[in-house]
Amino acid sequence: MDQLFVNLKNMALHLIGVFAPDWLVSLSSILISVGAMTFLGIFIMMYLTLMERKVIGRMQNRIGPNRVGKWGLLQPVADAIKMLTKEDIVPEPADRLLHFLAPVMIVIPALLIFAVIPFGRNMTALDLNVGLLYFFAMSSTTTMVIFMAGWGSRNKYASLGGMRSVAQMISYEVPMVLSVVPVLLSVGSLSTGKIVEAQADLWFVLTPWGFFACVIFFLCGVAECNRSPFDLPEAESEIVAGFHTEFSGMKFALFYMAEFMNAFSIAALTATLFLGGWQGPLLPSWLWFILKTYSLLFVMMWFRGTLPRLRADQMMGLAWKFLLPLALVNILAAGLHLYLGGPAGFASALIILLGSFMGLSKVNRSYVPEKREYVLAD
Amino acid sequence: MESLQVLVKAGIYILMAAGSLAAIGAVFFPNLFYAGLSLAGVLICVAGIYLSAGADFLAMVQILIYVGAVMTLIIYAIMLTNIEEIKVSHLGIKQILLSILAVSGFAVLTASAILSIDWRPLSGQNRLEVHELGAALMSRYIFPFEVLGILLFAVLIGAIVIARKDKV
Amino acid sequence: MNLIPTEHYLLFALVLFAAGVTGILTRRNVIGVLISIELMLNAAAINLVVFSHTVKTAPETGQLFAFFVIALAAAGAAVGLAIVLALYRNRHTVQTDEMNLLKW
Amino acid sequence: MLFGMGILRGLGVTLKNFFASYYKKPEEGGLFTVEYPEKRLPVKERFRNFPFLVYDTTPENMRCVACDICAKECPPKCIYIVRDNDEAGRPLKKPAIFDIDFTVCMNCGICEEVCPFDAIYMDHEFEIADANRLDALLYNLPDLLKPNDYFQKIRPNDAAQVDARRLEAEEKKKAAVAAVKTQAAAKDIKPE
Repeated sequence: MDQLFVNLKNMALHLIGVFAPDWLVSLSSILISVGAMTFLGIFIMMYLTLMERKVIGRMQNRIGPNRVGKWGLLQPVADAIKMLTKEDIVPEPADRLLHFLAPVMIVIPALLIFAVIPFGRNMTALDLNVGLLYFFAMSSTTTMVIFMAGWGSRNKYASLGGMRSVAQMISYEVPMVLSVVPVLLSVGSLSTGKIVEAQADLWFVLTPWGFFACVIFFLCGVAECNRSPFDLPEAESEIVAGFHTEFSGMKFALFYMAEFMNAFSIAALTATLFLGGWQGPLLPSWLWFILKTYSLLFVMMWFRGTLPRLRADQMMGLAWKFLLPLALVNILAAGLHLYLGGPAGFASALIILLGSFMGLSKVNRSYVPEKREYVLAD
Repeated sequence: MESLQVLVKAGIYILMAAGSLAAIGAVFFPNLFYAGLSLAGVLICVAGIYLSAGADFLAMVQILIYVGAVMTLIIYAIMLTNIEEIKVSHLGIKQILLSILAVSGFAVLTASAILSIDWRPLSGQNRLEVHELGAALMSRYIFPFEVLGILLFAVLIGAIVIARKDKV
Repeated sequence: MNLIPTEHYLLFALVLFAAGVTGILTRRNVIGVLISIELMLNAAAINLVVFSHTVKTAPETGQLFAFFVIALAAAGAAVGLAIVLALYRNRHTVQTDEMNLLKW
Repeated sequence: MLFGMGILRGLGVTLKNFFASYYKKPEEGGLFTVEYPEKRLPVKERFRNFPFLVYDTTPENMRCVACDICAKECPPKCIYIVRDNDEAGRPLKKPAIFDIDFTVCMNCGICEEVCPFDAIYMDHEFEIADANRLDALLYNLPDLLKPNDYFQKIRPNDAAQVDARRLEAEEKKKAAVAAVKTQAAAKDIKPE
C-alpha cells in the first residue's frame, strides 16, 4: 500500500518496455512523472480554491459553495469554465509581449518546484542533492515575473502593486533561507529526501530551534506567496488587485493557479523540513504527506479567516527587525543544541531562543501613545 | 542509454544557442526592459550549462543570486530612471558597425587560440558533492570567503548611502 | 561530466563575452552598460567552471571561484545601480554621453 | 504580554467558530443559514408585497366598487381602473378593468389603508419574476382576484379583524334596515 504509486509506475514501465526500445522506456518514465506532477498541480489548484472557500465560510458561520455538485465539489469546474470563457482583455497601452509572457512564466517555477517535493517514500520526482537550494532558486524567479506583469500592463496600480510585492518577497526571502540553515546543520545535506529520512525518529519541529525555524519558515512562506496577513500588494481595498489587475480570463486563471501551487509547495516543504514529510507510524507514506500538507494549508486558510492585513511598514518591520534576527539566533541555538546534545543542549537552546524572542518582542513594541487626558472646556 | 545522452547533448547545444541569442538580444534590444529580460534568459541558460558541466550547486546559486536579486535590482533601476529616454539607447549605426568589427576581430583571434589547444579533460572526475564544496570553502578558501563577506557588507552600506534620497 | 568537448563551452563563453563587449561599446544607457558587464562576468564564470575539469588543481576550485565571481558581480551591480540612481537624481538623465562634466 | 498572544486568541475564536458551525445548533452560535429554495424562512404576517383584490365567495361579488380612491392615492400611480356599466349604459359598482403594474408598484400599502370597502390587501407572494418586463408583470383583474379565505390564510389576525368589522357593519346595517322597516311598518299602520 505504501509503495502503491511507485509500483503502478513500474508496472506501466514494464508494459511500455515490452514493445519499446530502452531509451524510450526511460523517457516515458520521465514523462509519467512529469504528467503526474502537472495533473497534480492542476488538480490541487482547483480543489484548494474550493477548500479555501468552504473553510473560510465555516469560520464565518456560513456554508460556502454547495450548489454546484454534491457538496460544491463541481464548483472548481464551474470556476474553471467561467475563467476560460471570460474575454481576455489586453489594455491598449500594454506591452503585448510582456502581458502575454507574464502569466506563462509565473506558472513555470510554480510547477518546477513540485519536482523536488518528496510526496512519499522514494516518490520524489527528482532527488537532487541540492534539492532545497533548487526550491529557493525557483521561488526567487517569481519576483522578476511579477515585475513583468506589473510593468507590462502599463497601469499605475499594477506597477505599484508589482513593486510592493517584489519588495515584500525579497525581504521575506532572507529570513526564509536563514531559517532553513538549522535543518541543514542537523541533516548535513540539502536533498529533501535525506532531510525526511533524518526525521525518522524525531521530527525537527519538536526541538526548540526546529519549532522556531518552522514558524519563521511558514510565516515567510505565507508572505512569499502574498497570502493572508501579508496580502497588501494585491489587496482589493489598497491597489485594486496588485500586479494582476489588467489580467482577465485565462491569464488570471494562470496567476490564480500559480498562487495556489506556491501555497501548496510552501506547505509541502514546511511539512518536509519540520514535520517529517512522509514519516508516520501506520498510514502509507504518501497519505501522511497529504495529511500534514493539508493541515498546514488549513492553517494558512485559518490565517486568512482571522488576521487583519498588515500595513506596509509593519510588514517590512516584521521581516527585517523580527524574523531575521530570530532566524540568526536560531542558527546559534541549533548549533549549540547539536554541539552539546542531550538535555543540556536542549535547555540552553530553549533559554537562548525564549530570551531572544522576549527581547525582540520588547524591541519591536510598536509605538503606542500613553493614555491621553482630555481637558474639557469649562 | 547512449541514445538518452544524445538527447542530453542536443539539449545542451540548444541551451547554448538560446543563450547566445538571448545575449545578442540583451545587447541590441532598444527597449531596456526587453534587454533586462533577455539577460535573465542568458542567466538561466548559463545555469543550464553549469548543470551540464556538473556544477549543480553553482547553477542553483546562479539562479538564486542573479535571477532573484540582480535582475530585480536592474529592473528597479530601469523603472526608477527616466523611461522616455529608453527609445534612444544606441549610438549611431556607424559606431555600432565599427565596434562589431573590432569585437569580431578579437573573437576570431581568441577562437583560433581555443581551437588550436588540445583540451584533454582529466579522467576520474566525479560530480562534486555539495558538502565537499562547503568543506573546501571553509578550509582551503576561508580567506577569500571572509574577504567576500566584508566586501558585501561594505557594498550593502555603500549602496544605501549613495542611493539615499535625503542628504541629511 | 565531459559530455561536451571543452572547446564548445569556451566558444559559448566567448560569444557571451563578445556580446558583452559590444554592448558596452554601443550602449548609450548606463543600465545597458551594466547589463553588458553582467554578461561578461558570466562568461568568465563559465570558463572557471569548465577549466576545473582540465587543469590539475583541487577539483572544487573552479566552482568556488565561479561562486565568488557571482557574488562579486551582484555586489558590483548593487553599487553600480545605486550610482545610477544618484546620478539620475542629480542629472535627470542616464545617457552615457551626457555625463561629461567631471566636476559634480 | 507576550508578543503573539493577541493573535493566538483571535485564531482561537475563529477555530472555535469553525468547529461550532458543524455541531452546534443555530441559537447557540451554530450555523444559521437557511438554504433558500429548499428551506424557507416563514414570512411575517405584516410582510407586504404586491396588492390583490379580495372577493368573498365567488369572483363575481368582489368587494371592489371601482371607487377609484386607491388609484388616486397610489404614489407611483400604478393602478388603472375603468368602471363597468350595464347594457343600458348606467354605471355599475364593479370595475371592468383593474390593472396594477407590478414593475411600478413599490409595495407601500397605501391602497390598503385608504380603501373604504376592504377590497384591496397586500399579498405575501414574492416569487413572481418573469422573463419579459413589459406585459408579464402588468396584472389585470382576473390575476388580482383572490378569495377571502386565502386572505385569512396569509394574514389571520388582520383578516379576523376585517371580518369582525364587516360582520358588525352587516349587523348594524341589518338593524338599521330592520329599524327602518319597523318605522315604515309603524307609519303605514297609522295612515290606513
